[in-house]
Amino acid sequence: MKSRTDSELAARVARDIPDGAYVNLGIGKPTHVSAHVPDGREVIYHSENGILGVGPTPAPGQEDCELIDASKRFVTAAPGASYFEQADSFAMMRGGHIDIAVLGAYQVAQNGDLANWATLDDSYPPAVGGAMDLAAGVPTIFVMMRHVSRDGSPKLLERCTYPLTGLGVVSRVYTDLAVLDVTPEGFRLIELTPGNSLDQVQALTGAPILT
Amino acid sequence: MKSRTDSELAARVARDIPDGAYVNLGIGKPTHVSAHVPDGREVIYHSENGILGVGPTPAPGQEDCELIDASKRFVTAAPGASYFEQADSFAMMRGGHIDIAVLGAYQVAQNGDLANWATLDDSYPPAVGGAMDLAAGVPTIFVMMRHVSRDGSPKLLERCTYPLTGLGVVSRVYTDLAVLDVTPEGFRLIELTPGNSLDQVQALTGAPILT
Amino acid sequence: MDKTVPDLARAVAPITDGASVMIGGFGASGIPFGLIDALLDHGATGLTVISNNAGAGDTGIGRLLKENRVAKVICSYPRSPGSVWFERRYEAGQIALEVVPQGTLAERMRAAGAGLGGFFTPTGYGTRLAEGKETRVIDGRGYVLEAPLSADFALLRAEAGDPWGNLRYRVTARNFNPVMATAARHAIAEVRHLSTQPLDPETVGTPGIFVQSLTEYGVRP
Amino acid sequence: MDKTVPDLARAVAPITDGASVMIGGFGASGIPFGLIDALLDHGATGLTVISNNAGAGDTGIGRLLKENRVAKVICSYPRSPGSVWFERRYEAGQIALEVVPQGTLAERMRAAGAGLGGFFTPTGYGTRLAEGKETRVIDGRGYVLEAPLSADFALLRAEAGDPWGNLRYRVTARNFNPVMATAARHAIAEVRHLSTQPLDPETVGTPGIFVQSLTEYGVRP
Repeated sequence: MKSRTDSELAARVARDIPDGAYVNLGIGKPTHVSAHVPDGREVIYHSENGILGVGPTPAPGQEDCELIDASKRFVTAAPGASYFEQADSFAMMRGGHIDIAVLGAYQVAQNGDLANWATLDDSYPPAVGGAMDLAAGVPTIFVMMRHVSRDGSPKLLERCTYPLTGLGVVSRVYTDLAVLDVTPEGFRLIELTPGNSLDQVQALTGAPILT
Repeated sequence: MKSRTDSELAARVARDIPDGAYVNLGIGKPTHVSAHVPDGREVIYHSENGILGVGPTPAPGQEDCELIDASKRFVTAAPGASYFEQADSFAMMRGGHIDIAVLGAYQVAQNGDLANWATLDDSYPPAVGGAMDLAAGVPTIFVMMRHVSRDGSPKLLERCTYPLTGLGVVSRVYTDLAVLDVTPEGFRLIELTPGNSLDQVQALTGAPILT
Repeated sequence: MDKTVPDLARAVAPITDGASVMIGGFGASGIPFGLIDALLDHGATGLTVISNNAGAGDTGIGRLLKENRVAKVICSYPRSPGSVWFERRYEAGQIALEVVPQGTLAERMRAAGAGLGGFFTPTGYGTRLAEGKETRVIDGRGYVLEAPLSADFALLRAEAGDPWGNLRYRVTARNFNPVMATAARHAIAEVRHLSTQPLDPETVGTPGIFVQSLTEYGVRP
Repeated sequence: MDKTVPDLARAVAPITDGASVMIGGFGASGIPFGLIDALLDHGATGLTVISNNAGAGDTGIGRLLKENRVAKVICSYPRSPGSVWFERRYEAGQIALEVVPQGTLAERMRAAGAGLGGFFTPTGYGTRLAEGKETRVIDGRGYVLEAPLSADFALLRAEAGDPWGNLRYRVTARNFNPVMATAARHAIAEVRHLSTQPLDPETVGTPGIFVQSLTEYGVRP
């Protein structure tokens, strides 16, 4: 099996971010997408802690300890940025003003259900952050994740078994093995990572893949 | 009958505005209260179009055409002022943060019901502005009005006959003839304008006055 | 990113007959007079105008009413001194009117902009303006359920703007402009100063994400 | 008007055992570390802490947890890197936890500050966090009814303040501070710079009406 590296995966997602888009990048792998947006496209990044227009990581020694993103990383402000408080920041998200959110996931179902905030392990304290607000409010949700979990079990399923983050919200899933759209009929193949066959990927997927 | 002038009435209301209070003065007569607040008291005036800390009227020629109050009069900003947008301004009012509102009224009922936005004349277009928000949100509502209407009919009543602005919201009524509190038992006399008798005032009042 | 358009006419060009249009301002402060005049020249009619007031004299919304471009007004206070054209159209039965308490008007816009399905407000409970609406007593206090209010367009006035669509306001000219920007599907701003450089991010009153186009109109009323 | 108090200790003196306390900040930005340390010295216990995170390491909310001053946490994300004291108390069953989606947390505070009785939000509809809550389908979309969230106290951090209680914020240190100021019955701010002159009214992020006291604490983390 050919598997995209995290960096290749981020670059693949970045290809689908159009010029002028307002984008929220979730915690973890999605934060790497911005580094791969093709030259000539201006993308405006929102971070839910209260900034629109997140710029690149500051040079070492240039960090501003109060200027961070939702992943709590030091960031800069890009030209045209603005700051605002929490209620306004989430109004921006919930109100449908952000075009695209790129999120990680534990599981995605063929009806677009998203599970990315809690597992079935109740001993661990639950934490949701802004995940449910992004899922509910952003019209286009891209999920970026490994095709299967660490124990090899499928993450693309007929129905999620983990607690849901949002219902029917995922538009497209980017994995190391393939890119699939969520359609009214289920997962539809957009492309295979070069070198993989549909049969190979289907075998690692817990729901039918339409072509 | 002895009748307080508008200016005397404004001064009487002003006596009851404590130092440090946040106050909203309604359109019309209530706007004159601020000129009569005793020296040494700092009162902070809110105007619902988006300013906290309304200052005195500007000197002629010093008007800023964009800096107005809810009565659309030119104003200045007092030291410690701030500007904000409509949703925030009404959050301040509805959320109980303003201490006192001084409002005009068509009618006040003995249970504290307030009617100050519409009459029974349906041919005239209704207009409510911020009156209902003040009535609903400000914990202490002072009403400042003539004791009787132009045709001599009482404005202090057992029940309002005009459409209501708010239910059970009035704390105290200042008229040209008397000052009365709204209590669970009804109107209670605080003071008569010097020279008037209770019988005289009761005769012009549409509800019993307790003493 | 450059959201600027060269003139007022091009800014209002997308507005169609029958559109709902929020118009910023309170009294004569923060009113987008340039955009309103351009809308008159543009010719759109059958409009629903959503604003705090219903115009005064022959300018601004007053002029839209005089020229019979307005089918409905949603506002809190249509009865300002000089609102003669509103009164004339209303008395002649030529215009529909929905009166909304001012704070509820702002909050309904905020709910639309913030993706909320509605809210319980104490304002208007037990009054004529709550008739026909769902009510509920919560912790002993009465509330009215109010719905979000969005619009096809918003016409805004700001002191300064930049190519990203960020707007900065001045004194009480801010009023309804920021919340209308969030509630309209297409927000258009006239700005007194159009900066080619980004505004200071700390001073932005309306982040550019809420603004679809802006143009310079230096006249201050 | 002068809302300033001379030191952190006097600022937190009104906080009683069992009080609910909102604490501003996100990550380590905008956290009122000075007030939290003063609260520890003050000794109040059995607190309900309402904040986005549940502290990291042995500082801030982490220290309140370590010293066993907290009976309950209401937050969106208690599981930050280094939130060891929260995890220890939680696993030992020594602390109650209410997890609220971040936007719902902010909006519930705003509703409390704005005098609303509740609101319908799409966030969390159909998920475990909506269990037991009233839901409604409006225009084909599912919503959850959420209640306002107020608190006895709020501890805030701002860049600058003036004697009237006005606060100005800086970059992303703004976060939850403004909305918490509106939702608490008694809001206390530490400010990096205490000005004896009024702040520029255009730059005020929290109008003084929402702030009961403030004190200077110049340390930036």
